[in-house]
Amino acid sequence: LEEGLIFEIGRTEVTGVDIPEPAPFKDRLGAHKRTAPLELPGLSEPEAMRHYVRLSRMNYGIDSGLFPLGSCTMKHNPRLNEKMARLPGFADIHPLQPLSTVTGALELMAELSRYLLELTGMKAVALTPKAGAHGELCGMMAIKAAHAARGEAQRNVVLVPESAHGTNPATAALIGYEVRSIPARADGTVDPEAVKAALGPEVAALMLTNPNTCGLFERDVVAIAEAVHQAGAYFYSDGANFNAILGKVRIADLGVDAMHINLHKTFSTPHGGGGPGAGPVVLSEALAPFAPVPALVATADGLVLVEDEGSAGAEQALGRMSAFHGQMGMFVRALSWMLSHGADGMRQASEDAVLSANYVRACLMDVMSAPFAERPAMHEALFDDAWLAGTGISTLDIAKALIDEGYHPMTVYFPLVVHGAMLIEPTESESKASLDLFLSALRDLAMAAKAGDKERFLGAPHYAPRRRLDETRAARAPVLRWVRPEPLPNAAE
Amino acid sequence: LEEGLIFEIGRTEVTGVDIPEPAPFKDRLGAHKRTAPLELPGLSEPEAMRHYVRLSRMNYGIDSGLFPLGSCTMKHNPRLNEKMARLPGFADIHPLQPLSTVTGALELMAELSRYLLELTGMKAVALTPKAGAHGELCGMMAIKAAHAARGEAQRNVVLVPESAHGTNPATAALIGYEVRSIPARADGTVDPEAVKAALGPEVAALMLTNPNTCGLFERDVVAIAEAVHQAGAYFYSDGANFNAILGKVRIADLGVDAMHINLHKTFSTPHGGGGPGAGPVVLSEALAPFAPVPALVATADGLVLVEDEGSAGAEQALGRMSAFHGQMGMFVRALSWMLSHGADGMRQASEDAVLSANYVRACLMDVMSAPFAERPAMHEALFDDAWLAGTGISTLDIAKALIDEGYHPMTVYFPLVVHGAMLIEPTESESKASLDLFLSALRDLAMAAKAGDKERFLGAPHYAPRRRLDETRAARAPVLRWVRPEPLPNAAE
Amino acid sequence: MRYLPLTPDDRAEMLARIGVPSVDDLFADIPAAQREHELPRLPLHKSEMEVERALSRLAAKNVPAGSVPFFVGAGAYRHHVPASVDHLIQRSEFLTSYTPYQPEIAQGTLQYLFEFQTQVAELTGMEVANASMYDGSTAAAEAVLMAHRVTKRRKALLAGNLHPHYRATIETVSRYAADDVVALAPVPTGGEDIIAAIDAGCSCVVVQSPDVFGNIVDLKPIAEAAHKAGALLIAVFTEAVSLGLIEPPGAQGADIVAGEGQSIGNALNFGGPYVGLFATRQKFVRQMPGRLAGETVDAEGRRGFVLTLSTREQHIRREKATSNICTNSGLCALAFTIHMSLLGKTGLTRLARANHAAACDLADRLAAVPGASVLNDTFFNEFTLRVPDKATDVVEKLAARGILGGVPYSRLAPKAGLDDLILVAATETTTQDDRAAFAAALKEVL
Amino acid sequence: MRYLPLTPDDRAEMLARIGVPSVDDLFADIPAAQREHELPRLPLHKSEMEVERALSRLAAKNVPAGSVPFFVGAGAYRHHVPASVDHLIQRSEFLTSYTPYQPEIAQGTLQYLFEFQTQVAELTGMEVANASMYDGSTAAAEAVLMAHRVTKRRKALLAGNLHPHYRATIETVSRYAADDVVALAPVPTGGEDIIAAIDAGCSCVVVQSPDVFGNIVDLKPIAEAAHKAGALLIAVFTEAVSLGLIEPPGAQGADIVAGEGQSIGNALNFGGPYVGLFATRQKFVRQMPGRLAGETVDAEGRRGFVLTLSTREQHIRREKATSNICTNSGLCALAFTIHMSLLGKTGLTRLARANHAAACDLADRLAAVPGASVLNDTFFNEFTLRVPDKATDVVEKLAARGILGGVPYSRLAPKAGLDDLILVAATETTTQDDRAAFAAALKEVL
Repeated sequence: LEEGLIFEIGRTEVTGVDIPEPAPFKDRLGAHKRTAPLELPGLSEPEAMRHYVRLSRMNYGIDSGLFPLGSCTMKHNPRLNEKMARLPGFADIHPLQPLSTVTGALELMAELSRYLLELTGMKAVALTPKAGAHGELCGMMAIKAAHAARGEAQRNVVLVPESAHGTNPATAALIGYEVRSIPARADGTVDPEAVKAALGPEVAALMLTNPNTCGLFERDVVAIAEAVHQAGAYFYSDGANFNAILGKVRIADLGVDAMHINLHKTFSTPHGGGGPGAGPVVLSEALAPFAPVPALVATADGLVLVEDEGSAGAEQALGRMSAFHGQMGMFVRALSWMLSHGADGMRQASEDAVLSANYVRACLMDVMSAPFAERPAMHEALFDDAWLAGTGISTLDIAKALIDEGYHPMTVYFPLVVHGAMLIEPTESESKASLDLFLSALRDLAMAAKAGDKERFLGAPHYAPRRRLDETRAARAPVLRWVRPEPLPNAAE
Repeated sequence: LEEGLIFEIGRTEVTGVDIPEPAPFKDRLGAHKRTAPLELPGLSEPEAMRHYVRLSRMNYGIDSGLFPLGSCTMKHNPRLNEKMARLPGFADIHPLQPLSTVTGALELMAELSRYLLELTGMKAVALTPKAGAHGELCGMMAIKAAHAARGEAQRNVVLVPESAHGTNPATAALIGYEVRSIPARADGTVDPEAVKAALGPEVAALMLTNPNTCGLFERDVVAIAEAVHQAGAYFYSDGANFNAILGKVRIADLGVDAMHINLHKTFSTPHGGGGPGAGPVVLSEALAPFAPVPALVATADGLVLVEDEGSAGAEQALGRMSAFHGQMGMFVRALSWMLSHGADGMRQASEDAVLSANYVRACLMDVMSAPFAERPAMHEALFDDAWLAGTGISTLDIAKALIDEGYHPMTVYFPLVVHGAMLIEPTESESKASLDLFLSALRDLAMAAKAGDKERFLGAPHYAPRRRLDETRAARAPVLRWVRPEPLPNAAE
Repeated sequence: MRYLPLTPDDRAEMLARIGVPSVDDLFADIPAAQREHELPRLPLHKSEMEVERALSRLAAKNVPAGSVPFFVGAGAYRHHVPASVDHLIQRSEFLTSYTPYQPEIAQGTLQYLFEFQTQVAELTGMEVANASMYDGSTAAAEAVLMAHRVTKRRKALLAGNLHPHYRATIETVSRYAADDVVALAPVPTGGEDIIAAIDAGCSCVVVQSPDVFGNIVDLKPIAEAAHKAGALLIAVFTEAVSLGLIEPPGAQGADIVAGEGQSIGNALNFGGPYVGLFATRQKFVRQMPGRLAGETVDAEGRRGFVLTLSTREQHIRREKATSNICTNSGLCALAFTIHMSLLGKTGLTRLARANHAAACDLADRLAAVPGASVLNDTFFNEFTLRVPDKATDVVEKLAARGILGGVPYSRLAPKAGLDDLILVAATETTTQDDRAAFAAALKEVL
Repeated sequence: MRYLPLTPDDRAEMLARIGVPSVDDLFADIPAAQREHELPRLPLHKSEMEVERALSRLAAKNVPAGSVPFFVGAGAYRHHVPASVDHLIQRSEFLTSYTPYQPEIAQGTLQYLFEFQTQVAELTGMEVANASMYDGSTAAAEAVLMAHRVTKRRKALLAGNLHPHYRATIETVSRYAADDVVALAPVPTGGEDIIAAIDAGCSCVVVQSPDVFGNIVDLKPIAEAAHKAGALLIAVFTEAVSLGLIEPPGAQGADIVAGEGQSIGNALNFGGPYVGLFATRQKFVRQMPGRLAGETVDAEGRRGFVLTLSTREQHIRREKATSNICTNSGLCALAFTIHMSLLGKTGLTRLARANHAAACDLADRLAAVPGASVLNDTFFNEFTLRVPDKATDVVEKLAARGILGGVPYSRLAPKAGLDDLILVAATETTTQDDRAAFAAALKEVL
């Protein structure tokens, strides 16, 4: 059974919501009553339930199986956290109701901040950014504000390693920085000498992902940070891979000035098919004064939420990132995860994540090719497509064939610095038995690929809700919404 | 990917629940400490989540599609009801906490009773029975108690029509009644003359399902009831098919003395793969005094829960059906459904259910054979297998082939009075579009069967999580639990 | 109405297809004199928001266990249920499915029932278990009926310390089935001599452990005596968690075990729905009531599960069935089996230990209150407190102080003449503060 | 730890396979001087029950909207969300999935996003919409950036009655991107003359309707003036439900619509997560930020959906991307689209009517309170109340009486010198009793 679109199965005269009709009244809409058509189909509740249940069954989630998407940290999402986020005391409070009626919410934000600061060793945290890229934007604005405050507004260049997430250069460019790329050295990490060579009075910051997107810890990070600081620039660290080092190193000790933290990665708020996330930014002493509003300030009278730029406690604030206080729903979930794990569990989690990634790499080294394997991997295992040479099978084909084995594919073609990259991040949530099953499926595929069983790969996936989809066609003449088909001219019936 | 048993994937040393270790203490277990082995495997939470999500995906529910299981009334289960049943004020109260702390619960039970009595016109309701069959038991005990109180304990026969649900004779037999079968007349209903002929001083009651299992309303029910009463017996009505007549007739007006109401059918508490259900019994004036304890009694001081047989308000009580007050969780859901529908919605629901069943029958009459079709169907449409004669395809094969079309099969081989019966109950929850899709699938199958496409049927289902299962093997040497396999003798590794 | 998909146009089209002018024609078989032409005298349909408001108002009149120090047990126990359990049982494919009559598309239900049966057998130390009963009390009543079938005798001997409501449930069905029941008098301090009452007419001896007063009972000698007399031992429990720490009935010679499984995975729900656990020996399996999931293979030889031995059941055997049961407690069994899978041996043992520790601490605190005494030598998470006043008054006074302090035994058995006993339970959900508050309040009250 | 499946034995085996003696060896690249050998100075792991207790304690310190008469709006609105919505978004396959990069196993997400895009386009009266933004305010800021790209100008003109937080969000990003912003002064009674401020340097005019004071704005003349000057009209709304009753911006000439979708399907959540709605004209689609789901076919010719036009996005174009956005509000968009599917045209219109009726009734009641006046000629479900005292004091006094009576405008814009205005909202969730209680309390307070 194929599932139609709501526009095909619903009707505008149907509704799945009962709403009592108000007593007659005089409206205050003036001349502004809607006259435009409103072609919104309705579904009765049973129809809606079935439609979305069926759609869900065409999806794959962590609860369906291993989700080894490198750089995305798809870990278990505890349902306790969902339950906590739905407590009326968190879900049913308004961002603008009197602060005296939300003291528990402020305490929760303060407690979350305390945990983030303890885990990073940083000085301040801005909770409001709504996702990782938004956090980057916030951190880079803080850097720009700090330079401006120091009278160094001329600094207009940001250094970004080749292997960086695309958000890094996009963020820097968004606020007018020129992006200068830093090549990686042969072992997959950034050469401090290359950074030094690129630094100068025009450089505002270095943006570095650490552990980097090749799954390696930037072992010269301290030297790099020193060089950056010596040149009068700031060190922005992309925290997307924080899961590898949680409780193992405090990033403040590495010389980081700003780092965003993806609560939806490291702290397990669910990805929900693409969001919502949350991207709090931790800041060093140098950048702390520039945190945006609203900001939570501890005073003698308790916690105060400073909502306005320029007012006491926010004299140098960089401005406002969004309308309200940030992703409260995610804060609750993340804190719930942190309290559940505790200091011991969080450290264990990162150790298990790293252990699992290294195990994956160790078990596949003989059948696939792993660049930079002379160094321990962090939380993800990187492979390239050298081992596929001559088979006529590509990284993408491997990914699609993995779907037929019942798995979500790994990240492919990222990082760009490696040819035909396959990036596998198992996270700490998998049992050894689950890893072994996955590894055996992947080994089996690798053997089959080398043995030249091309049909298994080129036509994959065979067993998914859809065969391979034509992305080119979608992009060439984009169909981005449903439009009622023209009735056939002879459609008498 | 096949999903193993928890005994295969779990390990006794693993647990998915953190429990703080208590401070050292002196135990009071005496000599009773457990020494027996306890081979219960544990799963970490991520493993458990995945195991049960995967199991669920091998199931079919109403939310997956049409569930036309005749006699089972698989209608939409509103999620509001689930939410209401989980309010701490209902889910987190104990049956034995002081009554002063559960006045809202008692009010809810009283309100549910009021609705049930208004809808049936009966005098009293016993809420405690835990399912339909349990309600039958309760009702038949009340009848036995009433006869005993009248000094007519000699009445030891219960009349049951051939087409009755199996629970009817089983219930009667359980409390020592001899079951005497009443044949149906040619039009599928019970002949009042046959009942009269079978009545006598030894007859305690007639148990009649109405609408009956052929999907017909017993149009002579009033005459039958009169005959039963005239013979000094009681009239028990099986309420399994109450959905057809909700708001259309008050069963008290038909002369019913007792009827159980499956809250999980008519009032939509979810079936949950086989339960829990709830089977309150409504009683006529004659039987009301014999309701079991605990019973809710309205007094001048408010609602009183009479918990003890023989005490004021329960002098003639038939006894106790179970430890506590009944299926509170189901009461909340059922009342929520009733309040949502209201008088108008409930009546509309039964009209739509009946309309849909008649529509199904009308649309299939030309390709399948429908016995008793000269009368309007009630909420289900009955077919037999005459139309399959000579095809080599059976009712069961049709059912299994329907699975391949994405549907749950109808009830098959019930009622027993019709050969190769197929009983389709669409309920009021289906849209016309959904019915039409189903009908076209079934018509298509009917054509294919007549065209002799045997492979499509005999091998079905082809596209389910399992092909046809060997039930004979299961029954011959029952394997009812997992047992750890003996290790292979040479299993050095 | 939000739950009804048909529109007036749809209805008109369908009537036309059927060939009748109005929907009333479809109800023509209901005698005209009885047919209702008016709506029931009940309110009209309400919006979701209105229903939620109405029911929330009722819920708010109750005192939830989690909102106060809470020590009520006597057959139902408040435990912490992991959030994942409730999430999983609400999966549409579990919640909205039916009894797995079509096994090919019900393997989810069938496999978890098979896992459940194995867990129950293992927990109770028995060979086989069924796929659940309504609750513990009805399971006990079914156990008695089964013992009658197995032994072809019709007299049940009930221990005096069996939960009075279980006793009443057994007595009720026995009375109407014209079977005999002999019930002994309660002995709150334990150690009742049931063996002396066993005779050759008994089909079974029904003993609860921990008993209603909390005493742990040595079942072995009772089993031996029963077997010598040709009777079965039916072991009953109301607190499944206890089996994590105490010797299971299967290891002590029980022939049938009937217990309440609510403790694992299920909320208090004011008494229902709960889940009856039922286990027995392999040799009695064809006399067992209730559904059974069994292993088999499909047409391709893959392992699969089906409902089996249904020839015992009412829908096949009608008046010759072993029981009239049709509905079970599938979803509650699912909650049980998920929670138990999360616990495993390690977790269950720890959970049981946390319960026992809490109860021991509470017993010590309450025993230290002047006027109060704890009667038990042994107990698991519940014990009996003797108070100098009427237990019902004490419990009410405690409730007025915001403490739900247990169940007066006299509420369960008003005619037993035991008016000064309170059954007091403590689980892992009671905190030290809760227990201290109870002791302090008891001191004030006595 | 309940969330970590590896056992000590597993870890030892895995280390052996890797060939290192201890897990610390895997962290060898972290400089020894910086590596942490101690645990963070935070509490150890806690049981689920303990975490639940700790967080419930915090939650209990807040006053939930549902527990009091509640009239707070100003950009976030309390509506009733059907229980089925929250149930469905918690389906594992939705909740625990990722951005649909592998479309063959993400058709569920992609199809609902396609449906969502269509609904948003239809609701706003625009041609195309994206798959959601973080929230309304960031959507508005992205709209300004997009207008700069389309017009190749860099000056935005903001209406004075734009929500001050939206204004601040736009100003912040503009400041760092070195773009110009001209913001007019607020005119609480509406009718501000923004047309006069439009000049040939403007890339866009940003106008909110209903505006922050609740006034409904006639966008048509503004659109005409903007277009004449070569600028785009960006229409902003914070209450999506209003579009069920009032003329949508698309029908009035808007080029980009940026709005908050929280009202439909999403809880208040103390400000987040919400869902930004973003719609525009077909011709601007390649300048649009954010994800897009598009229709295509699979290898067998069946209809399917994919993320498309990703060449605009950062993961492909890096510093040349149209936006740095990566995460969207997928799950909130799902909640929106489910709720909207349930409503349909009929339900949305009724819902909007119920809101408007409640607000009209409230406005009449409050206007009748001596000393108070309602400023608006037109409004939807929110209006502005002028009080004789400081608005912040009045709101605090109302809160002390258990009424959450709205938002002082001065809280949003402390420097605007408008200290006597309260923004008051009423939705379908306010009852007549609530509204009467508000009026009575206001009378006491003034």
